[in-house]
Amino acid sequence: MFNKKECVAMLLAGGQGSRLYALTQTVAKPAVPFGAKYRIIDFPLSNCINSGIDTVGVLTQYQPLVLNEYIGNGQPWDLDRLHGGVHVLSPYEKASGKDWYSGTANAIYQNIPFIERYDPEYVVVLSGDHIYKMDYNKMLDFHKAKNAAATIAVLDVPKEEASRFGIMITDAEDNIIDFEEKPKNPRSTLASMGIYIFDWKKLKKYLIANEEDANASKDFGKNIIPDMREAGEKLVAYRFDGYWKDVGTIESLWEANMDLINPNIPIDLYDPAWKIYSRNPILPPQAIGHNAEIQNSMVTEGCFIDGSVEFSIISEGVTIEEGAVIYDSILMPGAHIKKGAKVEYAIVGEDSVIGENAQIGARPETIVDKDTWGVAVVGNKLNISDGANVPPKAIIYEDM
Amino acid sequence: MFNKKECVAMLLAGGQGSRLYALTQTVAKPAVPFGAKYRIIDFPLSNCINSGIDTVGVLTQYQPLVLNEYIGNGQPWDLDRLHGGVHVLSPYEKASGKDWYSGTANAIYQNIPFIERYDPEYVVVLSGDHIYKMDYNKMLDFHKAKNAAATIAVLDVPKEEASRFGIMITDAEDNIIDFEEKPKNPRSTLASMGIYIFDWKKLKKYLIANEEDANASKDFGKNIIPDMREAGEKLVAYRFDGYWKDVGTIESLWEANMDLINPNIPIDLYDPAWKIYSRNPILPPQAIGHNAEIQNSMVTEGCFIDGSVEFSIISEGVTIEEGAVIYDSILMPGAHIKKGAKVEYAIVGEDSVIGENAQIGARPETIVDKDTWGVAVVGNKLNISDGANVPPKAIIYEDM
Amino acid sequence: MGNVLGLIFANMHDMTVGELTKNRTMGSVLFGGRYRLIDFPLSNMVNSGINAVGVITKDNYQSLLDHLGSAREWDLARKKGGLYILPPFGNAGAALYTGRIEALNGAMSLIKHSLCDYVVMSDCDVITNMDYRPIVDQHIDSGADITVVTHTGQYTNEEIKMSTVLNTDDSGRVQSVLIRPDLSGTCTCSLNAFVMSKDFLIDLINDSIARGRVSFETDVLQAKCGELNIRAFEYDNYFSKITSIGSYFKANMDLLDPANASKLYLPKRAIYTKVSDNAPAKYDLNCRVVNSLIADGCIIEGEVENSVIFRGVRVGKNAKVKNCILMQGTVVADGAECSYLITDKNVNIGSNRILTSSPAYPMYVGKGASL
Amino acid sequence: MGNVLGLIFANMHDMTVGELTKNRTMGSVLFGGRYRLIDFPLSNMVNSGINAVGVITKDNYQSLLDHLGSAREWDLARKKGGLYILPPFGNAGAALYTGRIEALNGAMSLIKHSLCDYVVMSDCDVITNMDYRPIVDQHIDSGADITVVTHTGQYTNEEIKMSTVLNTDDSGRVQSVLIRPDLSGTCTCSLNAFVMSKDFLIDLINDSIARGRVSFETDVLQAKCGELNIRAFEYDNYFSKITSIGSYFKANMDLLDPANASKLYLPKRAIYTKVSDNAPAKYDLNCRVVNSLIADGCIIEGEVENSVIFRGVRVGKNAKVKNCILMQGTVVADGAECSYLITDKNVNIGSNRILTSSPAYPMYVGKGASL
Repeated sequence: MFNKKECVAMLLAGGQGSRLYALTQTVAKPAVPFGAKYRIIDFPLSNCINSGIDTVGVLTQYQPLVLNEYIGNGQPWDLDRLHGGVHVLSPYEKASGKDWYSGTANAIYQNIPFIERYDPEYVVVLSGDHIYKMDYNKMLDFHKAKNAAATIAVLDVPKEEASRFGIMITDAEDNIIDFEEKPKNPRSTLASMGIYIFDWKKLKKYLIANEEDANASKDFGKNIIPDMREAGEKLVAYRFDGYWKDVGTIESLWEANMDLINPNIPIDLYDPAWKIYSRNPILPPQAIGHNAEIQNSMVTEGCFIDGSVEFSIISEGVTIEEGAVIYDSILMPGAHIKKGAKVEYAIVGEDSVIGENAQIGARPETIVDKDTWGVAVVGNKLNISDGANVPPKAIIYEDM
Repeated sequence: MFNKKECVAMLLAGGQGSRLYALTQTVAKPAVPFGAKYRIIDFPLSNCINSGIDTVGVLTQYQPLVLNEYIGNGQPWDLDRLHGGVHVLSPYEKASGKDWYSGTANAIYQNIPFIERYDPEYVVVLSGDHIYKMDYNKMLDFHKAKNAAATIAVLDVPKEEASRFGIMITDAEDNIIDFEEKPKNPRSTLASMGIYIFDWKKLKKYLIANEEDANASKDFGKNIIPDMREAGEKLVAYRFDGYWKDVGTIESLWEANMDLINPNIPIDLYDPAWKIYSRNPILPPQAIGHNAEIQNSMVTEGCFIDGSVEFSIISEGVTIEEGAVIYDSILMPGAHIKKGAKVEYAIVGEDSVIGENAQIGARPETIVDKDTWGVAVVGNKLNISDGANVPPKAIIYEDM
Repeated sequence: MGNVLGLIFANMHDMTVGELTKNRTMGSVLFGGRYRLIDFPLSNMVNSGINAVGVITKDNYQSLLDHLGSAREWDLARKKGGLYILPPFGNAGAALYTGRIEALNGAMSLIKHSLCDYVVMSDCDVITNMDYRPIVDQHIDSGADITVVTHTGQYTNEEIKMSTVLNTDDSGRVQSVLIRPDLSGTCTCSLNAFVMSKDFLIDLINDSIARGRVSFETDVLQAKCGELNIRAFEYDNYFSKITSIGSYFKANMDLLDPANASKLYLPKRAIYTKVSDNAPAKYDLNCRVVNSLIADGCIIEGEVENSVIFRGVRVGKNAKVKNCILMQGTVVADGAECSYLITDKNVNIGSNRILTSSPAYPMYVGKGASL
Repeated sequence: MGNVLGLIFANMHDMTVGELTKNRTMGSVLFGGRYRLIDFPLSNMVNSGINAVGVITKDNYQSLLDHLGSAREWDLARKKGGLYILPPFGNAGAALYTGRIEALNGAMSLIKHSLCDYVVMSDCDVITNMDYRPIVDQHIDSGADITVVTHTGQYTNEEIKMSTVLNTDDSGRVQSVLIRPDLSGTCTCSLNAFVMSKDFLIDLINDSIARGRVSFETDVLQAKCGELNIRAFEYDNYFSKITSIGSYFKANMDLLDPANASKLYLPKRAIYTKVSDNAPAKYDLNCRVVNSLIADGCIIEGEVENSVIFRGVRVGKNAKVKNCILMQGTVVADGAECSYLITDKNVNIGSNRILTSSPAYPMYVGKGASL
């Protein structure tokens, strides 16, 4: 209720997510369903409120209608506040002209007036396509203790994976002395998680300077962080050792869903002290029929299941008829799998219907040429006719 | 709570309002303060909820930050609904590309998916810069009874003023048979109020057709209505006989404010059956000092008045020191008028400070050359120094 | 239906399921895996376009207050209208009531100040998806003083003994009223939902209070059915009426049949309830679940059959749950076996415990008990 | 202060202004042109970062419920924490209380389930803008069992007779307690705000209830001040304490002095209240208003001097209002004259009526009266 907020979060909800295209034609990537009853953005939003950060700007310019309706007034995340709360920030026309967001740094630059309303000391910059549970407050304490200009959260990754990430090279005091983007021969295994805490006054200065540089690409990783390092600002790495996954591709989205039902993976959705909030559907409990067999799966409200489900994630309002078989798959809200259909290693989009005895995807062990194998994807609101066959790795955009 | 809404309102909040420039540098026109405790948009929003329309899209692309914060979740207007409510709709990027709103019709065209969520029969199109109290439901009943494709609200204006308006020529049954934009020799005195009700299916058809016409200017008045008439659709005029005023210029904004304290002008803000809602400031009651003289004025919460106030509109949090004189003027929220200053026929913007003994504006009777007289305007957040003189008709953008 | 005020009696019939209402009102009794009984009349009112609802309570209503909260889930967090909770002692005149008329008298200020023309009243003992609009329409068209929602069918003696039975003529006008008669067979029973005009109701309350009459059923429906134009609205959709712990058990189990559930949970007239932010239900390796309703937040490692499982229940490894209603937070530890059990909130069934009852007498285990 | 639970006693001290609490709680007494007394402790708690507050009521609390609504105005419409209203009979154990300890016992479930470490309690009789953070800090640092907020100053006999007086040693520890003593002069009076740790409070309630002790002041502060470490927090900011209708009148009038108002209405710690969507106040031709507080929705055609005028009051042509408190909806018709009058809501003063009282005994006119 105070006019001032110590820390404001800015969530880069990003653009279209072209690598998830079949699922993001009409919704922004953070609004993609995840984990049976969530959408991706539930994770950073829940982390914010659980960390005591009650002021969040969500920066997006791509298909915000679904995201806007989903976030609404923020009440599901306890982010409906008289002062603060969650706000979706789209580009707008100013007296000086109008511009789309031209990069992550530019998006924040354009919303300096929003941030200044809360007069914060610190700004947390988050990404809208990561699945993880993290107390930003601990990171903020670290940032303060280090008296840093910027703190970057890092994850210690296996050496062989390090070349897929932005890698931070640190000294013994966790000061970042150098960094490399997807290096072939990584000098460190500390991967940036795309989570930054900045001293707001300093960040503002670099944002303005970057904006005035016509050649800059207006990006945090490419401009702001290097600029700060060149200017000799104190940059530190904050080591995080929990579960964290970028879900920017079909494969990683599928894997992160499967991680939820893998008892060896440390992401617990049942911890009452760190709930992941979501806009709950208004549906009755899941009904399990006489012929159902369910194991090792997550299922949510409004489903009717009379088939076999194993190692799968079943979202709200899904119907699985008698004799249908779902293995290692993700069914998004409202999907309907008819009698005898088989869905294996696949993602079925929202409200899509899989006809009787259709076959979607395949188990990798049945495929000889492993290069032709991958997760099959049926987009949103599609009809797959009876007996049709969607091969592994296929991405379906139209009825078939 | 039903998924379907019979009628959805789309409010064209418009752009910068360049004729109000000193007051709209950082806020959209509908967010300009009006009538001591309102902003312009309170009038159409209150009309909507009082007419039983609970789903409103506010179309804007200019400086929506203040408007967004002001509208918030719509709670002050009872427009925070689980389904429906008020939504600010900015332009956004689609899979097919990104476009700013290029006209009133294009703004609605770009938000067809928003409207279609509610599956309405009718769409009311409103403007964000009119002051009036109107039951849209009665107009809708008229629209239904006439079985019209489009109904346009009209006001019978004095013949000498008709050439300032879009004029509708009707037959005896109120069918619109022709129209003229600001005609020199008006054939009728029925002026369009910029309030339309459309059959949604038909409007959608014309919006799409207009969008495909590369030469069209994507405007309701210039394209959609003429296109419908040419196609032989039934267009009818709905006569409104209450108070209505367009506040798109400094003069009309000043006049409309003054109308509120003119007992001969029929706009009653004290009618409990048709309240005008607003986001109320959190301030104590107005404090009237020992030296105050107030007559014929409207004052709202959080003011401290120790000077003379006559025929004026005093917004929240204004301070008027001892010996200051305010005549025929509008003081916007937070204005501070110091000792001995004189404000006559003027508008003082938000949080501006008028120094001691300064003179802002002048009474028309004191001016010989009437052409040099007009309302003086001091913009927002300005400092006018002690003893300074802002002549009538001046518009001040910077400290002086 | 902007001109209708809804009134819900949260405490009526508390005694029919005394075990469940020890610490709560009838309206806050848990039902169907995620609901409370008041969700049904309240959602029905909202879905019928009624946007001002008063909830009349007597005692034990803290859980009801917690459940209803700001009424946002029912879209009744409004500036105009919305939800009004009417507890006892709210006004100087509103003491603990003994009959429905006294309760209405405590709500008089709300009724009087309402801009409504008609009042729809409902208790919380009937589980159904009822559209009140045709009932109000019939009330207006028929010129009735009071319209009583009824259902004509076969009833057991137990059911009739907990009901008000109406005899109507061919036009639907009530000729006589029997209260809790010792009968069985085909008859017309009240579903405890009523429509009256606001003015009629106000006069009725004032007149009854002045004469010391407190019971709506006895002193009005029964005593005045000659004098007043009391009419039945025959309701034929799916419903369950709770008249005992046995019928409560059956009403839950009935929803295992998708044919019944599809008549109660209509996509365009949803039943709203408080959101609890549970994670999805998790089915473990080696679990076996058939013919059951499972709510979010459950973790099922054992077997569940023919049961209704509320939010956040844990069923351990090799545990067997058959024909049970397990309310929120119940834990059935590894190897335990339960059948024909109704557990209240947060019950713990220890490892390898075996608890068995019979279809005729499902066993009730009180809130928080450890067995 | 996420680890502090707030508790407000809405009904305490009802008897000190019996006229005003006939149909409402002390907490819902109107004050200062647009507030109710509960707005002050409630806003103070919110502004001190307390985001879970329980309001303990006893009777006459319907107006309090209406005022607080969903608590949105105080930003307490929360999923976690927020506002809890605790009426009597909410739980099977919570009957009408007679003393503060019984009232706390009725709130036991909220206290126990709260994740807080400390509890701040306040009554509604003190009007001030109090930051509880330094008080809680002192409580923790001093190791006190109970911290009592006090003010040392000159008091009249009337004030002291309605207060709890504390004698403290140099370290601030309370040595003895006098309850409503017949004294006057300089002393240290309790401002009826207290801090305790949650665990201490729970033990205290359980122990007191078991021993049949119901009064916090007599049975705890007074009886145990040797045994317990009870400490005073000396509060020096602007405040008014309502101990009678006379002090209520004075507390309102004090706010005509901008120096006082500026100590109560702080820009960074605003006092929140229910929004009522009134139009601005309208001053007509020939009106004359000096040294007064005027709320929105008023239409002033006559004269107003040295008065506090609530929302929606009408003062007619040639009417004269001096030294009055006119509550919401009061109408002073043309030509009427009032001085030293306190009108409750919706009072009508007829044309040309003259009503005059004296500074010592301002006249109170009950709700809805027509004179």
